[in-house]
Amino acid sequence: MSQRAARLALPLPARTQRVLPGFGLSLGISLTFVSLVLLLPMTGLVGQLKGLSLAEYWAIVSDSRVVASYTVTIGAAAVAALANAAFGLLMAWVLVRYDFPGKRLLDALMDLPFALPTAVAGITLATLYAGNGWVGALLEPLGLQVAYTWVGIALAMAFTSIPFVVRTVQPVLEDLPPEVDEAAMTLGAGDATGFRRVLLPYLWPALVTGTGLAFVRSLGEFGAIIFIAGNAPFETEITSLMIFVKLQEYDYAGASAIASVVLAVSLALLLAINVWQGRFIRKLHGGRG
Amino acid sequence: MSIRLSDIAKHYGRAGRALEPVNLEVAEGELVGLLGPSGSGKTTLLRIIAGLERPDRDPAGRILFGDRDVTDVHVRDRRIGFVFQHYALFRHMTVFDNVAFGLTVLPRRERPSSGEIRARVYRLLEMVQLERFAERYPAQLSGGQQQRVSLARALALRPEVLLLDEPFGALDAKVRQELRRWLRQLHDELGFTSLFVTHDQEEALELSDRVAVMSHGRIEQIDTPDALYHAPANRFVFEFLGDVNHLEGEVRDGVLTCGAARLRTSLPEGRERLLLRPHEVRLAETPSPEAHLPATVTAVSPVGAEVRVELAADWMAEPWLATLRHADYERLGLTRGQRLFAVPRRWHRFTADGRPQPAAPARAAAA
Amino acid sequence: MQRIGDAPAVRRGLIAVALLLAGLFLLLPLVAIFAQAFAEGVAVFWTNVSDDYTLAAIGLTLFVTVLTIPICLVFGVALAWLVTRFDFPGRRLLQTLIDIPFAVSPVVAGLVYLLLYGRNGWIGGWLDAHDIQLMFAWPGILMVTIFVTSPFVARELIPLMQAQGSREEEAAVTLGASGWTLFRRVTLPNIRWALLYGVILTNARAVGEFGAVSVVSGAIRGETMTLPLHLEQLYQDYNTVGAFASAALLALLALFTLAAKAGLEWRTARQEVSP
Amino acid sequence: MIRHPRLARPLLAIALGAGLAAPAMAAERELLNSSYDIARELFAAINPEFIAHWQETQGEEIAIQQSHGGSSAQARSILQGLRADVVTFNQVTDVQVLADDGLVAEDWQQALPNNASPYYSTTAFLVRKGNPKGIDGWEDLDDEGVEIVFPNPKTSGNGRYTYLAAWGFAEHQFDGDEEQIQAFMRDFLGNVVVFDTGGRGATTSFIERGIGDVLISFESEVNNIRGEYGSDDYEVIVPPVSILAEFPVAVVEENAERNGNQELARAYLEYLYAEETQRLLAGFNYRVHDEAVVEEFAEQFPETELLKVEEVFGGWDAAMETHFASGGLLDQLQRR
Repeated sequence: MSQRAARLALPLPARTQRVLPGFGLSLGISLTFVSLVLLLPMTGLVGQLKGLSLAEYWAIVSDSRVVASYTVTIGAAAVAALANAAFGLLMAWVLVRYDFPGKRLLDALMDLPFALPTAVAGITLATLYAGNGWVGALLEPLGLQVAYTWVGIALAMAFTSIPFVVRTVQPVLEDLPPEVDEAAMTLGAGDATGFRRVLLPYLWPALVTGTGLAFVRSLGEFGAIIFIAGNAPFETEITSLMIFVKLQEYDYAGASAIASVVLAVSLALLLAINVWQGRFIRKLHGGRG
Repeated sequence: MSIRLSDIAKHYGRAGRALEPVNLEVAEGELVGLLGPSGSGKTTLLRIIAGLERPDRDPAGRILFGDRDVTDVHVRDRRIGFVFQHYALFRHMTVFDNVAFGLTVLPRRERPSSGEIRARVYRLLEMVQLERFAERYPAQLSGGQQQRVSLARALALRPEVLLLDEPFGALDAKVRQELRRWLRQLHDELGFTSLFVTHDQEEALELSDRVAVMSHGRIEQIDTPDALYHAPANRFVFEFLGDVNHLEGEVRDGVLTCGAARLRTSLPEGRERLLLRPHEVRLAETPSPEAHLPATVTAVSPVGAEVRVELAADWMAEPWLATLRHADYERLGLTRGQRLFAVPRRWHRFTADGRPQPAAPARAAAA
Repeated sequence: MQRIGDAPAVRRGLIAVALLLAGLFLLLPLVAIFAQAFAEGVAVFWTNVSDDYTLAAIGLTLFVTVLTIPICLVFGVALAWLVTRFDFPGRRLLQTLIDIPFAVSPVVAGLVYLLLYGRNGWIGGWLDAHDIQLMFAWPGILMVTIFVTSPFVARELIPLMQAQGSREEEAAVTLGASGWTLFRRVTLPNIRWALLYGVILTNARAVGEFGAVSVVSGAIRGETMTLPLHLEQLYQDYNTVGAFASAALLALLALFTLAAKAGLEWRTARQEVSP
Repeated sequence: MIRHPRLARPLLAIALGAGLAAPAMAAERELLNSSYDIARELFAAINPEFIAHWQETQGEEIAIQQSHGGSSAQARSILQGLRADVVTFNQVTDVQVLADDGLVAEDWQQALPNNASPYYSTTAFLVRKGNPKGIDGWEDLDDEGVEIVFPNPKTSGNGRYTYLAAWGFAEHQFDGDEEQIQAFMRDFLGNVVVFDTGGRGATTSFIERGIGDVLISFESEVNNIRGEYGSDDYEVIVPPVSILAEFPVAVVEENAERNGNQELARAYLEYLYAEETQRLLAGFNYRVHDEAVVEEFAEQFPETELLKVEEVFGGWDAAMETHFASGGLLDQLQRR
């Protein structure tokens, strides 16, 4: 699409003066890709849903076992995301603020869950945390069972989404000028107060974004969880498994219906994160935008 | 509260010394400026006083606030006010919350009631004339306003020592002027002891009771502005404060020669370096018998009380600057490109290690 | 310089907790993979790795990855350029749309492709009639891999390019640079490390994708089995050592990826220090 | 080592840097067998025999491709275009789905002997050494404190057989008293500690993770597991009453025709009934029909009353409808 054509195609505000080249090209590539790769396949989902009446749709997505799976999934994802918020904050803090031997290694290790295929993570966690695994053998006598319980699901979710919080908080913490700390200290704030009242608010947007992304990722995770979840109905069945079950029953419409719920929730969350972040940043950087 | 430093030194790893052992005394209620080029150690010194940096253990220097030895006291317990160059306001807090912060983090038993905090914050905001902006966020304020908030915040705990790190460095000239005057007023009114860092000599001289001129981690001289200008302790201070013209050449038979330039003097034989302030240079259309210093006018700036004229010549290492009264300027009818002669009224000399030698009036001017 | 939390006790405590947690949750699983893979000795490990099916799975995995990267690269750069350099209606929507793959469970991602391009889908029916097979063959695996990896490059580039602004490019335009030259000479040097990081993430995900690929693969041994699928089958076959041998290969690839990334970051940091 | 001419293709494509090279056609005819999850070793043993047999009788060199997965997932893949020539499943319903779609002949169960099921099995138990919980039959499985592992009936055919076997036993035991049957089933299902999605996952949970007191799976599978993990640690219990599990096979006519593999596919399936193949199958602990082989392996397979799905549940369609469909009896029994 030429730039001119693009101008004609979209009602553009007059103030937009495009100095830089490549609008048409990049718009063309982006739209083609987004339509073909992302949106077109989604029509398949919509197509399946069209075959359902509203009542049928409601019956599928509000089935008590499916609802129980939402509870399990959302609960475990929330726990995983919150655990990650604390863990990620600690890691980001330690990596940015302190120097110690092995720091580079620790830093590199943070990305492991993204680099490691989820299936590998799944079988490894199951092996480690089962009653006869290295860690499980230690926990079992304490009465703490991880594998095949709700805790295992949260653990697998937490593992696969570790980098989100660390990697969103880390750059913000790095860019925080030393004066912020110093100003707080000259005003008499102690470590805890200074962190809570001054530093944390700076990290807040990044922390919320990272936690939100970790949560969304956990909602959809399947590969890693399936090995460590007990898949007991009403207790340790995740929503992805319910979709999988529907597929096994050739019930594409049912699978699509449940998938649409997860998709809608995830997209809404992502959009909310984007919008919230925009608002927050606008507040801190004056009334612009 | 007075501040006393003895043998405060600082070095950073292998990078070298940032501060030679420094001794400094600031009297209670005094306003002292730390002036020097960048890298002279002035900010380091200020931060050490604040407790943001730790001085070297060897030599074991001490910092005393009044009679209280604060050398090993943590910054948060030193009870100083500190104003940062870039304000360092907490951008997620309103102006009110910023100013109130120090009060709200006090230990519970020392903390005033919220009503009292409110009253005190508003009093401070009134003082900095920002009471209308209490609910704004820092990003919604101009630079000058932000710096005023920062000052109010630093004063909220009623510190007896106020430290300011290039407080006006990031502001434009007009706002800077205004804030300077206002800071002086505030200082006189509240009577705290202030120490501020600047690289702007005009600011230092105008604002301070005394100025400490620093270079290479040392205090070269600490004195009143007047004394600094008129009785510089060494060449560095002389050169750092105000503009300086150089004339360097060989003296033989009572005549200093430098390229095409000649100056009759009574100095001993040998290499000499004379320094002249711009107002110590007179301009003439013809050379005098005592001085033959031909130069070309390269720029003329008639703005202000005096006219500033820039001169260039082959024999100058750097262009000279001369200031003359408007009357003289008009009489000479100066234009760019005009060739004329500079005549020293007086000049200054320093020994090889920088100690001043008596300034002497030039013969021409005396004649 | 003193900062919040610099007190030695606080510092040591936090570092210790961080190292302990990281060791427990990140390092230990990694060690476990290799421990399991070599549980019966190097020879058994090697037999498993050099098995024909394993080699074929490695081959397919690399093949798909090599094709995925340039496609995602072009898209990522185009999209980042579009949303950071121009203002147009629908910009925010477009930015949210590229997050779809993050929001969609991989199994669902595979499903939607299957529904569209499978024999019963409206495109798949036509393809089937023309004897073109996409699903259950490598093109299908490639397609879903592209789907799940598409946001990575753009996601890395957008914040950076937004922060950098377009001043430098505008300056270059005033100096007469245009099009490709502008991008290559002005933009690319500024974004190359982020770009590479995006590629590394894309690579990691492309190699490791399981859920989406498993739906469209057809699981034909030696033909449409990627390494993660192969691993799962071995695991299902009680060949724990074999499964963990494949897992170890993938983990090695992951470690290589991490090393490459750490190396990049180190270079970037060094560049910033001494320009 | 399995000889496979097309294995190296992707590697080669990269080596050539020809990223977009279209798949080169292999020189020889290929047959794709889509099979259930746990039959990998089985067909890895059968296929070379058949290839040799075909070479001998027809003088043609062929290759056989295997695709394995959950039987239902496999059927779904074929519906969506996986070009399998033959299916060798462990679920009659999964073949029926293909027949309903017209991919498989309507009368496929008549096309080959024994309902097109060349071998069969039943559901049996694997318990830990010494059978500490004293499990001898289904009646012991609803006892409190017995921990059971078997795959999810929702996702696994194996799991469905287990469920139906238990139900069949209960119906037998309680003389069709619906209330008692359901009470038994509820307790039985309540004792399940892990519902893995497939048979192999369940085995891993039981063996590698040490979970549960009893693993319920196909008789063939539990025997294989015992062989694999040591007869010292586990014992196989074949309950006196259990269910007949058929392993149906069929030609996917549409694909075979498209691939020009019709007679090859038929011959392949027929070969599964040949005496030498049946012996091979029995070696993998499957029960077979060939009389000579049955005699040979008589010791290995205890006499058991095998209930038929058709007889107890009125056929698979009815069983699926009543028990496994969404909101069916399984869902109701698991409701808390």
